[in-house]
Amino acid sequence: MNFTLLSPSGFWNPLLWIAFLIIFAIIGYIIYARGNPGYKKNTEQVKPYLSGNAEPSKEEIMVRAGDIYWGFLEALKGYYDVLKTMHTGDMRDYILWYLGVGAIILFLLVGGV
Amino acid sequence: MSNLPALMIAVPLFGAFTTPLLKKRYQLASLWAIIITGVSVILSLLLAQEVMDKGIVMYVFGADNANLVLPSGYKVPIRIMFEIDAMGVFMAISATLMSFIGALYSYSHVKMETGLEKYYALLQLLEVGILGMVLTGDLFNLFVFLEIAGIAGSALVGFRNYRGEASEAGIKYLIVSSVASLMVLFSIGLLYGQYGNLNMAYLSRQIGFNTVDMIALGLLFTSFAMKCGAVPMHYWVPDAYTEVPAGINPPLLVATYASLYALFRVSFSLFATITWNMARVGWAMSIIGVLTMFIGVTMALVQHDVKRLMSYHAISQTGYMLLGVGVGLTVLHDPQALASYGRDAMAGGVFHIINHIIYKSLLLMTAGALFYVTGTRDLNKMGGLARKMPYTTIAFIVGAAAISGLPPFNGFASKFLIYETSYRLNPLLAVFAMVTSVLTLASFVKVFASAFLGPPLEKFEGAKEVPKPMIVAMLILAALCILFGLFPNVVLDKLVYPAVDALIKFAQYQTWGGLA
Amino acid sequence: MNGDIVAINFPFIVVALLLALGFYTIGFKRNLIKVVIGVEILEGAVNMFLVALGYSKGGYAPIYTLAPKESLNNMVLPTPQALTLTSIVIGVAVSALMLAFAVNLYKHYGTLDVTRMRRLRG
Amino acid sequence: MTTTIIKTTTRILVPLILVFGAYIILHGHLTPGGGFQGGAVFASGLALLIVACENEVVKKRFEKVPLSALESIGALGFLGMAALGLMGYTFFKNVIANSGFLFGGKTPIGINPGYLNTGGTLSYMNIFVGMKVLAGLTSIILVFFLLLGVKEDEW
Repeated sequence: MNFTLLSPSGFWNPLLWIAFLIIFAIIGYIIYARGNPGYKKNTEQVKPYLSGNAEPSKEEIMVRAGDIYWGFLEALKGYYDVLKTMHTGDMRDYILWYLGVGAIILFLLVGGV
Repeated sequence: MSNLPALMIAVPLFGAFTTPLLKKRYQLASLWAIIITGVSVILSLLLAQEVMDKGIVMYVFGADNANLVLPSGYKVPIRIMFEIDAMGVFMAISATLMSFIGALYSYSHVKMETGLEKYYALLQLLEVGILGMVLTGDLFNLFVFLEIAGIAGSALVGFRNYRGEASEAGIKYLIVSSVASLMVLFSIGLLYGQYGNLNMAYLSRQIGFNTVDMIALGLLFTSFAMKCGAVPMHYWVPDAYTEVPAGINPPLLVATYASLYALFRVSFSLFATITWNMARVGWAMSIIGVLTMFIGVTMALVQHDVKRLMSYHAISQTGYMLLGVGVGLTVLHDPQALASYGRDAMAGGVFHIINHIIYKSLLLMTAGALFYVTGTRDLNKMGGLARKMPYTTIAFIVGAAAISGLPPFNGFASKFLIYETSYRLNPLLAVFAMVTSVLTLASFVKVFASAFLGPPLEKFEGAKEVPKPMIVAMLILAALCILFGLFPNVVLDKLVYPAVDALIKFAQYQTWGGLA
Repeated sequence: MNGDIVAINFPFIVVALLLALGFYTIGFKRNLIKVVIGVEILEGAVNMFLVALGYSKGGYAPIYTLAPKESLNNMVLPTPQALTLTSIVIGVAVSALMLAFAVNLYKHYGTLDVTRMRRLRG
Repeated sequence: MTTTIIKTTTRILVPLILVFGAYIILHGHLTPGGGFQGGAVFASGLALLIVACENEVVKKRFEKVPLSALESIGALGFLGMAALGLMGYTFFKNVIANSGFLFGGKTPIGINPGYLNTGGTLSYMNIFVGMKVLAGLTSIILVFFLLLGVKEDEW
């Protein structure tokens, strides 16, 4: 059986890819194995150190979904404001959008630009 | 075995009518639904075998035998008939498989709700609607099944009637789908008034170039584009997908793509003989596709409701299919370009349909599992669930890698084809497609980090893995993701390229049954 | 002559008016029940279009039971009427489902104002 | 809104409406109409009954009527009639016509006075569809009536 997917200007062979994956996994494991084995579970060593302050509860300090990509979203605020207001949630607007797009498509097909 | 196409409709219909009789015996009803949908999976595979062997399969309802298209004395086909080519059977396999997975998953996911016999009846009715849409060769029949799928789907969207939001999403979906189907019926009337027939193959040989035809094409194009959630008519998709029970998400996705199938069928088989206009329609399709994928993915990035985020991704992935097939449609009448990249572009688009159905159903089902365990869909309130739900986590990782197009999962193979071929048409299209892929990965990293990683939270101390039927349903799809990714070649050769050729060689579609 | 063209096209003019009216009602009325009525108007327009397509002047209804002699070979095609009937049947189901949703929405939101049914957005 | 006028009118009209609905269903293969239309007429008669009675009376009277089972049976009968064609022919093939079975009389060609004993599976399908439609429409009306139950006279 031939597993190579030929595209117009390239190819993709999953078996080759898996062979490379195994090789790189072995290399990664070798590097990992040469690391310092001084890590011990359940000791003082693994606790976070916050300048002597008590550690706040996990729920307070965890990274929430809303915080991820904050900078990215802040930078594109204008774009998102427009898009969010476009989704009004009003079912009549859904039909009006349909009419608008239909008019454009009909103009393209019938009007013949 | 010659009655296979009729059985495809009759078996789920039988299931849909018998299930309401099992009042209050919910477990029995769900088992019955699983059996019926399982049988229809087997039937669709048999049908696929037959189509691969014999080419286009025909089934004339009510005739003396299934191939009697023109009874004695008739020059035009008058009976309702099914015409099943490779593209139709490709969609039929997806539909039956996803209904089966949905029924299996629902077995434990909606156990606590009431009125389940109606739920399963509607699930099978939705399957009937999709199967009818993809198998039929008759325009009016297409409308009828479109409406059946729309009604059953919106009733399921509003299934949790104790939530106001569910009814809101249900009526939005219903109004959108009924307006779209009425406009489809209007354009069917326009075609019927001119050519006096409803058979698609017969019509496609008659259609010439005049204004009324173009109006009909425009109306059909816009209506089906709205039903498959193309920007800027996509607003119903996140509303409906968010509120529907997670077990219905797989068949509802297929219902959306059945409209996409109808869009392709109309553009290729019905109107393909109009040479000068197809490049324009193809460009419109590609541009709508690019807009769809970009706006969909950027909106997904800001969501913090896990199912809403994933439904925006469903919009964005629809863009890939529109782009792939749009590129193919643009060069349909240019044999050289078609051979060098058009056919592969369409293969990418069509292959992406089944890939996307598989991994997006998987992802929406993991979202349903999160909802089942935590009782909320808000990502801000989740965290540290990876250790509690190991199987769900594995399924989620596979799905997320597949949707972002990481090798060796199935999303990679189809996106690979789409990138290359859209680059040949216009490099800008490919750039947008790749940026979309990057953003997709970014937003799934967000879901993974906030729901599964992080310190274990106290409120989820007693959280357990979801029940077995849900796990089995998810793992089946995860296995399919990996299999399709490892052997894309086999799937492409057996399923996708025949489907693409069925669309491209429209002349073959027009001359069945001695109509030539 | 001009009057004839208007008379022949009269059903289609009505269809166009009904389509416009239906889309106007869906798009600009605030009451949910009125939006539902708009969908029904659209459906009426499409049904009327199909029936008008099937009409031919001087044709007889395609029923053989107790038909007059001269109706032989002069019957209209029954297909558009069959299509219209099917679409009416579907329309009944759609309108019943829409009204059921409207009742449920009124229970949960306390209003039928479409502009206040916007919990799903953004 | 149950006044004496409505009750009296209902008492006279309902039997007529029901008979007319049954007539339309049975003559579906001969005259305009058929299962859906006759079922709708039949259901409108039942709707008149529902509207003319008080809430409690309606609830008590319709408690024992297996409307949804009737609906399922109608649909299954339709499907079964269609599946009869699978015996050697195709789905929906009219195997009963001209067979001498009930409703299987010889179908005359051309203009005729209309024989009830013809039509084959069509007649059976009309009956089943009529059953389904009258059950379905009645349950829709019933649900809306009980849901929005008008307790007082609000006119």
